[in-house]
Order: sequence, then C-alpha cells, then structure tokens
Amino acid sequence: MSDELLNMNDDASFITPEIIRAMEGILMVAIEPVPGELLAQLFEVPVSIVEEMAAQLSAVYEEAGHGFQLVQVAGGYRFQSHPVVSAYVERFVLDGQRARLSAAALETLAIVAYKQPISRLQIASVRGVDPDAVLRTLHSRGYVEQRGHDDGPGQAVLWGTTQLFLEKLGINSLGELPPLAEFVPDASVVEALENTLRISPLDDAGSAPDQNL
Amino acid sequence: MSDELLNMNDDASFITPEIIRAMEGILMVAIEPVPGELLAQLFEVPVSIVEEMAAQLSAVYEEAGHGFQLVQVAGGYRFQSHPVVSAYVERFVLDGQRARLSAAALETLAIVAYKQPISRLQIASVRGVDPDAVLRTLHSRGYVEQRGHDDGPGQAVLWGTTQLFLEKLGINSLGELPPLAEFVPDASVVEALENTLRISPLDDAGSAPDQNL
Amino acid sequence: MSYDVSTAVFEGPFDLLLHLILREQVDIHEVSLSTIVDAYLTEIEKMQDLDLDIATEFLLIASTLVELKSRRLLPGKENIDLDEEFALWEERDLLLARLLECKTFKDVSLVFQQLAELADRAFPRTTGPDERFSELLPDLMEGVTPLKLHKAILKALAPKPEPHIDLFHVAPVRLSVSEAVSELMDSLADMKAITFRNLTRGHEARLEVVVRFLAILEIYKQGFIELSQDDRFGDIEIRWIGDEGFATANSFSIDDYEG
Repeated sequence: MSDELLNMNDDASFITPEIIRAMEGILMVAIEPVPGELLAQLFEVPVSIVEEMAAQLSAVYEEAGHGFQLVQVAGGYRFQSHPVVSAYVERFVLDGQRARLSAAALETLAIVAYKQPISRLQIASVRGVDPDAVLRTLHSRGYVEQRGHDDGPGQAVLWGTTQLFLEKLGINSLGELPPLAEFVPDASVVEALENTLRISPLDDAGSAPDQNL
Repeated sequence: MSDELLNMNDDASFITPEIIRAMEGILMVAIEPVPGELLAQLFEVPVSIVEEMAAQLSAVYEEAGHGFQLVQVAGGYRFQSHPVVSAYVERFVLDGQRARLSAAALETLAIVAYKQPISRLQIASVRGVDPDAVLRTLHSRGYVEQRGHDDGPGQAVLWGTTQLFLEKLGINSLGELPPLAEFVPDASVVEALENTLRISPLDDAGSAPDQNL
Repeated sequence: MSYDVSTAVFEGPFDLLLHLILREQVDIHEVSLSTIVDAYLTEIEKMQDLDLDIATEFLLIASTLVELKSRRLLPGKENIDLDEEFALWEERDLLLARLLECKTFKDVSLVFQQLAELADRAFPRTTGPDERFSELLPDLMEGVTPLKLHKAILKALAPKPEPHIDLFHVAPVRLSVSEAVSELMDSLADMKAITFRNLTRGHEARLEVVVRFLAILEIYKQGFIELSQDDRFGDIEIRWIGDEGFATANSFSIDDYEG
C-alpha cells in the first residue's frame, strides 16, 4: 500500500463530500463495526484517508453536539449513542425489549443453530415468513452473528450462532444438540435447504469483503 | 392530551438540547422504527414535541449534507442511509439487492392496500386472474397477512397489508397512499373503452363509422 | 401510459384487453372492435400452456367480445330479443366496469413501484444497542434448553398444512358434464323439443350454460337428439329422437373432456 508516501496535501484531494457522505451512509447501516481497510477498498482510497475522514466526522459530530458519535472499536468504525445520553438510552433499552423469545423467534433460532451457516432467505423458505425482524433481535442480543457470505448471486449474508448462544444453552458445542438425523423434512424444505451454500471461506484473500473481518 | 393548547413558545420550551440529543442516541440503538408515542413517554413531553424535534433534526441533517437521514416510516422514526449514497451502500450491503416486486405482485398489493380486508376471490375479480401464487409470495415476504375471515358462506380468508409493507414503500401509514380517486381512468380512456365495446349497430346515428366491420 | 407491445406478458384477460384497446388510443374513434377481437383471439391462441382457470376467464371475455362484434354486424334491431339485448348490455357494462377497475389499480401500482424503488435506495439502521447496554437487556434465552430448541426446529421443519381455501363460494354450481347429461336426458325425453336458450333459461352463471352446452353436444353425439340452427346466432333447436323409455336409463358412458 502506498499511502505512506502521500503527504497531507495529496490526502486532502482524495476527500470529497461524496465519499464522506458514503462513509456516513455505510456506517449508519452496518451491523458490525466496519474495518477501515474495507472502506478504503470500497472508496478506492488509501486507508489513511479513511482514518482522516473518520477523525473529521467524529470532530464534526462532537462539535455540533449530536447525541451520537463515530468511534473506532476493535474491528472498525461504528456509530453509537453518545455517553452523555446513556440514561435515556438505558431507559429505552429496558423499555422497548420484550422479555421472552416468541415461538417464531425460537424457531428461527433453532433453524440457525441446526442449519448454520444459513441465509435469511433460506430461513424464510423454511419458516414461510421473512425472519428479518427476528434476526435483528437475535443479533442484537448476541445469539447469532454474521458468518460471511453466500457464493451465489446476491452474496447473501450467512448467519450462525455465537459462543454466547452455547453458554446460554449450557453446552460446549453444537454437537451436543439433540441430533436431527432421523427426521425427514418434507420436499419443499429439502429443496430450500439444498438450494445452498458454497460458503466462501472468510480467510480467502480477495473474496468478497466481509464486515466481520 | 393538551398539546393542541400549546403555542409555539410553549413548544419551544419543551425542546431542549438534551432531549434532542437523547432522541438521536435512542434512534441510534433501535433495531426498528421507534414510535413517536414511545419517545414522548420517555421524554415526558407531548407527541407533537417529538414530531417537531424529528422534523428539526431531519432538516438539520439534510442541510448539513449528511449521508444519513432521519425519517418517519411504518409508524415510527428511524435512521437510514441517504438515497444519494445508495450506490456505495449497496456495494457494502452485499445482499442489498432487494427483491423486486413483479408487476403482478404490485397490482395485487395495490388492491389489498386499498380494499383491505379483502378475500382472494375479490382480488381475482379485479385482476381477472387467480392471485393465489402472488398472495403466497407476498405473504412469505411479510407484506400481507391474514385478517380474519369473511362472514359469508365459505368464510374466505381476508387479507391486509403489514407494517413491513409500509416500510417497503417507505411510507408512514396507509393514509399516505395517494387517493384512489386520482387514478380512476380519465375520460379519454373511458371513451376509448366504451367506443370499442359499444353494442349499437353501426348505422346508429352519431356513432363513428367503423371501417373494419 | 406506456405499454410495451413487443415484450408485454399478459397475465390476465383484462391486461390483454386493456392493452389492445388502449394501444390504439391515439385516435379513439378509429378503435375497431373487430381488430380487437381478432387480436384478442390471436393472443389466446398463442397462449399454449395457459392454465385452465385463466383460460376460462380469457374465453369468457373473448366470447363476450365476439358477441358484441356479431351484434354490430346485425343490420337492425327488429329481430332482437329484448331479454337478450339486456343481457348483452349487462355483460358489456360489467366488462367495462371491470376493465376500468383493473386499469385503476394497474395505474396506482405504478406509484407503488416508484415508492418501493425510492425506499429501496435507503437502507435502515438496525444495529441495536452496543455492548455497553447489553447487561440491561433481559435474557431472552432464559429457560431455553437444547431440547426446546430441538422441538422448535422439528416444528419449523414439519410439513406445513397446505392452506385450505374453500372454493365452495367460487362456483356455487359445480355441475359436471356427466351430471348435466343425466339431468338433460331426463328433461329432454319429456319435452321432445326445445331451444337451447329456453333450456338454459334460469341458469345465470355462464359456467352452468357452458356445462349444459357440452352436455347437449354429448347427447347429440350419442344419437339421442337432433340439433338445428336456422340462422347464424339464431336459436339452437333440440329435438329428442331417442327411445321413449330412455328417460330414466341415464347411464351411458361419457367421454372425458380434456379441454
């Protein structure tokens, strides 16, 4: 990477309002922290530019007194709520969350556990309804996480269960779940599941960028 | 609620930098649109204040040219990426290619949206074709849901649209749909249809001669 | 409205008819019913693998159109049965109303499409609270055991019962051709002669009329009746020529109608 060679003047020429906006847009929708390298790749700029932009944005938000901040955590950049409004956010978090997994959520979680890695669409085809909202909840609780992308067109995000999930169940590995072997699902389900899944290994250099890297 | 009684000065006194920041912080950690009523409750202010704050924030973001927006959709407020950076965000969200709805699906959705609750047969009579397959797709995507049964003989399942449908169209409520009356075909279309399908023999006074007969 | 003539796929009969009529909207007075009818019939012929339900709807509309067209060919009104005239008006108005309604929703669905396209360009934030707040979140998995999870996936994978949609009210009369044959054999043997119009009087549903027409053809094929029609579009006379005593022996074999 040649960005060490760039001086500040050159840097500045990379930074356009367009890329700054794009960075804000991406960080706004990212579920996990986004690595600087990934942003650099997307914008075709050196990583140092991304760092510079993040620093600028961060300062702008702070100065404007927004209730959110842009921070760098392990793994990358993300938006989060500002510590000064934590009291409100805590009230909201306590308030807005339902205390039990619904039957639908439990089914979704079970499908992810047994069939991982699995895409949202594959879950939908098994359950018959879009699991989007349920996945968001499960993810926000740390029970499921993204596991790379499907190779197919669209490169759907694949989901799997987390270490926390195992801890909550009190088991050491997925192998300890009661086996499914004897169960024969009906044809449409088989088809839905077979219509799968050549997973690109996460460490595969040059493969599609992944938010989890 | 007494907010109708409030004049602008009183309104303004409710709006403090603190709750504006709090609103930003809360929306940053939400996983789905947050209803204005919930925010009003948390901040102990009338809903109208929440609406006012949302409008202000929205305008501030837009004016500052940020890559994100605050919008009201499906009955609540949420942050989203700005449409102008959609090209970048789509590249980042690899499965961001949202499933497009076919013309048939859109027509069926339109009929359900305006005439809900409505049975499959009633939809069929408008479209001239059985909407069974289309309804199943819309149901599995979560855009329509069952709304009880018809009182009549056969007790047909009645269908209605969902919150997700509102999100899909980016609107806040069904009330934001354009009035159907605006889409009643104009006179020239009616005339064309009537002329073509007229019964009167050709030698009837006044009717245009039709050379092809 | 832009209708793409060359690539349009007509999903329904209204779709097609609207397209055919409105394509020529440039000068509405030039729109010719005969052109429409011909084009409509051509399109239907092209639809080889049309499923039966859709085909029926197409054919019903085609027959209405043909009837309208034939009516225009008639020189005057003198010999027109008034009932028939009313029925045709009704049929036409119904068709017109349905076309207009169909067009209304077709047009409004374009707005839906625009809204959806616009909405698709913005992506929602769904990230949720960061780890600072995680201890506040109630433990959703409390009480979930491996066994419960196993039960849940069995439930998810279990064959879903096909949603049962009661078709009872779709076509209240579900008379088969062979049933109609039996019924008509009885009454024809009694009546000796009758027009098809009179025979089907009181049967309003087109399906019922169609079924009886097929039954008549079947009975004709079996040699129990004679058919005659003096004028084009005139009444079809049915005369019983079978055995007197056959009226109750209504059980000859009937060919299946495959289409």
